[in-house]
Amino acid sequence: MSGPSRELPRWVDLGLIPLINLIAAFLVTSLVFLAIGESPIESVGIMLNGAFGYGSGLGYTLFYTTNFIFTGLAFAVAFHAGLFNIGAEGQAYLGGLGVALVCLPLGFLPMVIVIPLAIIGAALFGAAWAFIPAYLQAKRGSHVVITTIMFNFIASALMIYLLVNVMSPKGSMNPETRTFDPNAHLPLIHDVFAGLGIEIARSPLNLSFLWALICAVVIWLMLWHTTLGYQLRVLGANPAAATYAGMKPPRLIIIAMLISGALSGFLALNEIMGSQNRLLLEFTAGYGFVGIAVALMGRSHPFGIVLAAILFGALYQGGADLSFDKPTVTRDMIVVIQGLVILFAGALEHMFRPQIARLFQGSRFKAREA
Amino acid sequence: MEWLDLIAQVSGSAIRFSVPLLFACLAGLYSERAGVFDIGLEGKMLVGAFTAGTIAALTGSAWLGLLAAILASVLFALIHGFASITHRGNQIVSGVAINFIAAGLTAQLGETWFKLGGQTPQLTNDARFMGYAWPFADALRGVPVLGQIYSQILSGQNILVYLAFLAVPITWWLLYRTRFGLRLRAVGENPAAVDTAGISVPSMRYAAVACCGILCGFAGAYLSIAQSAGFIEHMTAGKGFIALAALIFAKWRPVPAMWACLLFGVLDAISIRLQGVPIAGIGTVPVQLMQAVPYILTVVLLAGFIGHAVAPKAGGVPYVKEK
Amino acid sequence: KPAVVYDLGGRNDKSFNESAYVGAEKFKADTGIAFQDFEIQNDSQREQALRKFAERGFSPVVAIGFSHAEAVKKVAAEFPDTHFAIIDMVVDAPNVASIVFKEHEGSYLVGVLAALASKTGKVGFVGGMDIPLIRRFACGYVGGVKATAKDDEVFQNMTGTTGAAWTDPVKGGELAKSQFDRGADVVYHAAGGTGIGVLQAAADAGKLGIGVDSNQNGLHPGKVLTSMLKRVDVATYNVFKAGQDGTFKAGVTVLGLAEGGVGWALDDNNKPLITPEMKAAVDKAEADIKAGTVQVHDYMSDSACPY
Amino acid sequence: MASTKAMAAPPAIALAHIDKRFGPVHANRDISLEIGKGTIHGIVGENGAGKSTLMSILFGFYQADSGEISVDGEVTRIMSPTDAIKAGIGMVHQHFMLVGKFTVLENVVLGAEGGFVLNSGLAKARRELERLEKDYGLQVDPDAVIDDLPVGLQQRVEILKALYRGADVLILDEPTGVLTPSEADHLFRILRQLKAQGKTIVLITHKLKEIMAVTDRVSVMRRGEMISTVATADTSPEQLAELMVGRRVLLRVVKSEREPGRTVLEVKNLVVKDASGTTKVNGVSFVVRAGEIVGIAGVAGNGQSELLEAITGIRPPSSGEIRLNGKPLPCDAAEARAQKLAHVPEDRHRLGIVTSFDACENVILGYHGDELYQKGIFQDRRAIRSDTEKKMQDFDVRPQDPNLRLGLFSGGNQQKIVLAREIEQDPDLLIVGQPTRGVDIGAIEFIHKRLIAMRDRGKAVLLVSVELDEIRGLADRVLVMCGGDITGECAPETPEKQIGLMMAGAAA
Ligand SMILES: Nc1ncnc2c1ncn2[C@@H]1O[C@H](COP(=O)(O)OP(=O)(O)OP(=O)(O)O)[C@@H](O)[C@H]1O
Ligand SMILES: Nc1ncnc2c1ncn2[C@@H]1O[C@H](COP(=O)(O)OP(=O)(O)OP(=O)(O)O)[C@@H](O)[C@H]1O
Ligand SMILES: [Mg+2]
Ligand SMILES: [Mg+2]
Repeated sequence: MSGPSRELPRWVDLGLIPLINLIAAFLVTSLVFLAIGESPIESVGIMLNGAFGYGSGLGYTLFYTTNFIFTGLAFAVAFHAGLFNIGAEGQAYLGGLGVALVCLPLGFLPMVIVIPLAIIGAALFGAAWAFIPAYLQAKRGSHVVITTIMFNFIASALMIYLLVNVMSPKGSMNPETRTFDPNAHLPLIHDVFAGLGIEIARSPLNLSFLWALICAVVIWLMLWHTTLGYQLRVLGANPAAATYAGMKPPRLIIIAMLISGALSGFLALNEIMGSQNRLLLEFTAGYGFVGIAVALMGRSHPFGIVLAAILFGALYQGGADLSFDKPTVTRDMIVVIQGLVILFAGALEHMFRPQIARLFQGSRFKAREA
Repeated sequence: MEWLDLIAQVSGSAIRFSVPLLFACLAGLYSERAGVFDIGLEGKMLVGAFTAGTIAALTGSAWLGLLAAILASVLFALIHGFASITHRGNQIVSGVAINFIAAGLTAQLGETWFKLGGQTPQLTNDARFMGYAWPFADALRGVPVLGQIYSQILSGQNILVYLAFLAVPITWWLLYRTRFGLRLRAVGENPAAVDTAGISVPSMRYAAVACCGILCGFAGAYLSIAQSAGFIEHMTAGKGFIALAALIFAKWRPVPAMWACLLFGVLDAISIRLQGVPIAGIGTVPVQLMQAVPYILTVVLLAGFIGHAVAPKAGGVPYVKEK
Repeated sequence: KPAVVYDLGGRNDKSFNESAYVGAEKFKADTGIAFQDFEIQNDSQREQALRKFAERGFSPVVAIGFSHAEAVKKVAAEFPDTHFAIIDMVVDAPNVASIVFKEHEGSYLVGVLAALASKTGKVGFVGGMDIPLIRRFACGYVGGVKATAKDDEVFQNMTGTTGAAWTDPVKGGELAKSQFDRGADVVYHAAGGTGIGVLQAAADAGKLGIGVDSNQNGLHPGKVLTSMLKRVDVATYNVFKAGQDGTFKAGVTVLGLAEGGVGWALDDNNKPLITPEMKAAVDKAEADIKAGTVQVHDYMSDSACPY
Repeated sequence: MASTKAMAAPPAIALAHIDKRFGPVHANRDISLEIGKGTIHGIVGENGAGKSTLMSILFGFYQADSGEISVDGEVTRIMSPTDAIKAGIGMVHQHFMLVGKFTVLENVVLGAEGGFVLNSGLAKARRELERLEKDYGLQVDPDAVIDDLPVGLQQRVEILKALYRGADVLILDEPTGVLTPSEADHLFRILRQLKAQGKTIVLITHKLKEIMAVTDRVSVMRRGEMISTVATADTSPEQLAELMVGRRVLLRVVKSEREPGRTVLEVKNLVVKDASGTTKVNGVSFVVRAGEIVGIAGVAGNGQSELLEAITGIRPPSSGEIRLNGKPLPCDAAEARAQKLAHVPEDRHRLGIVTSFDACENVILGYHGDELYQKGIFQDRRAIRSDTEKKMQDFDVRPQDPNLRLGLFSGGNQQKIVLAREIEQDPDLLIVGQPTRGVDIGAIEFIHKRLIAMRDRGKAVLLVSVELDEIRGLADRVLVMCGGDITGECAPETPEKQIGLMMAGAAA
């Protein structure tokens, strides 16, 4: 978002530069591999192959991608309205509750009914959890960053209570609900394909991936092609101008947060309804926080977010494969590598920009002067 | 008498809770007052805690441990600076990256170096900052109020606790009474003004993030070689984020920052104390509710009394001269 | 080739994952047979890891922790010829060995010791998270205490509601301190890394701590009364061994006192702390439980604790 | 240039072949200029001509791509403001470089604190300020917080900053853009005083009147080039204007007599408080009728801003009533627009535009709801674009690129876009604040024409401006505001002196 505004050709801005950053990131990662005496080429090879090289690997990559699209979009929407919603974690957690409350009692209904209901459930609960911080920000000016942090903690407390004392079957060891009835399972992509007679490798990738893509498009349309989106962006860019233009900031703040919360809630569609088929502790696994990085690295633009989400999905899945094949590469190493990629592909995205800019502007004057 | 004791004890533990928050919160204050947002506090604390644990274990000296912690966490702070000041990267992304790298690296190195399952070796007491009792502490324990304050709150804390609370007036003085502070606040409000006044914006901001690193080092060291006797992976357990909340709560001012951190400490201490204790009328409330109390109350207080918190004007925005 | 899949806590959780790792390492040392292990980062990796191991012909594959149940059930069905084992949970399948422990029995014993060691008649318990498994520890412990000193008080605290609850020694220390403030002088923890802080606090305050899972007496010699042993290491070792010499058998194994699956640690570190009377008392309790004359209540059986 | 060479003492500043590009923009083209010691040197030019850039280079804020600078005849490398300050050059920037939350004193010492611990430095600065106050009549409370000060005083602080650093050459970029006539007069008195003390002053302004009044020599810039430098005595506003714009410019407003029609806006005992709760407008009443321009004159900060905000629905009034076309007007900016009230805000950078958005998105600001811009549930991009293009044409906004970020337009052009947006709505009532602030004469002429045209189309216009000439030129009636009251009404022909008195509070 920030940085020198010397306009560059779009393809350079959105294509070349990110590519160069990625390469830089992998070069640094290679150093890490060398440090632990692993061949960088091979390791990176394994990661890439693990992420994209074979069916179920790709499946997992896209499965994670789904999570990141949801949380990334969630952050971006609020961010465009100038709000810093770091409560995706808690909102997603509650979204899970919404999904469960639909899927447990109504699992007997036909899928075509359960799925829409579950989507609504996820959205409602996610949004509801975002509402209080939103309201307090809008009416009392209570900083949304604190309130959302707090609500993450409150959510985890609430969910443990429910899962242990209320929702888990009597005498069960696990703080988790029973498995949903088959109708309340979001169809897995490989099953769908199997239905069409096509065999593809199995993975938790499920229909919510499509829903995520749809959401990305819808959010894009909403932000740049509707009056609502326009108002949100004005509010974010210049609140005073928003008032001048007769908009209602408090209302907009709440709307933005509700949308954001609902999107976070959808995380549960993928994790709970699509993959685990039961509500369990801490299924959000930090996707909410990573979503912040995803959104910002995607320049808060839905399509950028989808790309960033794929990158992170690949990191997660490729990393898993790597640590699987190379015992020396522990889970913690993977985290380091993810961190390095975020640093170089994200925070240091402008590192090579000046040089490149010089290259291109040089050529562009000539064009102008001539 | 009974409840006086209770209060004394609760405040004692409240203070211990608030110290790491206070260090981290002040750390964030330096950085954010200079216009550099930092959600990487968590990570820097973790790095500090790890290095402190390691060096203290190797050298057997708490002070060397502290020093190392500071150096390490400053290093990470400078990385944050390099990304967000020199290269105008997004400060949040950089912070997230720092947290990732710190979490992974500390756990990994701990395991490879000590083979103790991500732990650093158990420290002997002389390699730690131990609380030491003030004279007559025990004698005065019986004396109501003053005696109790003296013996149960003031006395018996470790040196870092005193340093943490000393850091508050020092920070206040630096910020409001020195050239450094003036420039630091200015660069967080209107970097262009600082630039035209012939001061280098980057170097000011680097100085600020360095201060942030130093204090995070203290916070980390407190966790691993004062409160505990060694580092355990992920031992910061989200304190960095609470510190951030405290910072906003305090509207980026040092003294209120102290009160905010103490508040969090008190709430935490109380919630611990009330766990499983039947409350008149209600009976025993679920543990989870008690555990959520601090967070709920924070929100209530925030909504009820704190109101609008305005961040430093130039916060989060990299300084670009040629717009 | 055997393999282990740890729970989210990870290989170094200072708890059952870690002792599984210890068992596996021992197996490697004894037999020279290498094993492979995997630390999951999120729930979707459970199934993935198990399947990968199975695909690559690993067997037996040991899954640590009840959360693996669903995944094991699924994958075991896909790979009937692979041997699986799951710790802390029962999965009913022809190729799955389920190993569960009677933590309550072990906890009962350390409860007895705690009661005897306590001079104030107040003892404490610090759990990681308020989940059934931990309540089972707590319940057994309370049982032991009450059985020994009917009107002793037991303070219970849970650390937190997020994963951090297992890795927060500072908070653990505070919980212990607050219990000491209330008069406790012995504290038992079932909180993984958090427990390190509990034991530390006990040592610093000159009180007694009680370790869990593995033998933690050595952490603060003379300051740790004893440790409740939960021999996940042995279980893992045995599964590996069985896998190696083809004696693997599916079905449920319940490891209690009688089977030596749980117990209390006595070594040079805590010998001075355990008086002959204490020893006698705890031995008697052990005998009674083995004989069945004393039934330690299992929290799981009815999600309630009568003590 | 030969004539200047002839001067005895070396020039205080000599710029030689300065060239500067901002990416594609060629802001300064091979500029050479000499500024004599102890003179006041004016620089004029259209918006975007390159004035600010040139001065920023001299001040070391930007670096020239080529060319060299000599101070007192010696070639000096000015790589940063520090160098400039060392060389005795001080600058008062067009957009003030002050820290709003700081006190005057803190702002003055910033960067020249003298010593690590402040209080000694502050004490010294305090004494120094008192001295400067005496020497130049630059009164300002050292402990006041900048945000609470009117722009005039803020600017004074900027000057003090420069003097405090011992500047011998003082650059002022559009200093009077934000000043009331009286404030401006005071400023010029100060400048003359400085000159008398042997200081050299460079003055950038869009107001030829000021050039004529205070400068010794004046340079004209156009499109990044230095067109010419002449002795002020040998030139006339008309000539300068022509040099600047490249065509003849009409410097005074021509308007025909016109009979005002029905009442459009009616304000009755309106009371408005500001954020801090202090009453800014206490019980003013007036009407604006169709086909007339009512000008509100007054020293900035006497309630005009709050009055406008209340009428336009941005700030809720605490009592009183506002009627538009007879109907009561609720305090709601959106509703106000719906009732055909258009508003050109005083502070465009803060209210009127979103600099990070492109022209298109700024043209629909406030009217984003209009069905003209809608296609079903979506915005009609094509319609918006063509509408924008049309407006940019009508108001000849340059560059005429609907997709250019507004921040990249010059203030003049930004202002034109705002005016285009509001005027083209063909409202019944147009409320305009400071329509020509920071705008070059070409644009001023154009904007004034447009406002007259509105009025001649039988629309009501309420004009607030600190430019007395502007008000006297445009308005049919003049209301004078002072201390939140309307202290009098008079005809535009009323002599400036008299209006000035009324502005100062003397009853009409
Ligand atoms: N920071 C900048 N980055 C890029 N281009 C700039 C910058 N500042 C100015 N320019 C370009 O240089 C040209 C000259 O700008 P400058 O500010 O000198 O004009 P000006 O004469 O001061 O206009 P005005 O009278 O409105 O102040 C502008 O048209 C603009 O395109
Ligand atoms: N980021 C930028 N890139 C390119 N040109 C810019 C940029 N910022 C400003 N400019 C140009 O600099 C010139 C002057 O900029 P400035 O902000 O001084 O506007 P201005 O015309 O002076 O408006 P005002 O005097 O009302 O503030 C304008 O022509 C504008 O186009
Ligand atoms: Mg300018
Ligand atoms: Mg201008």
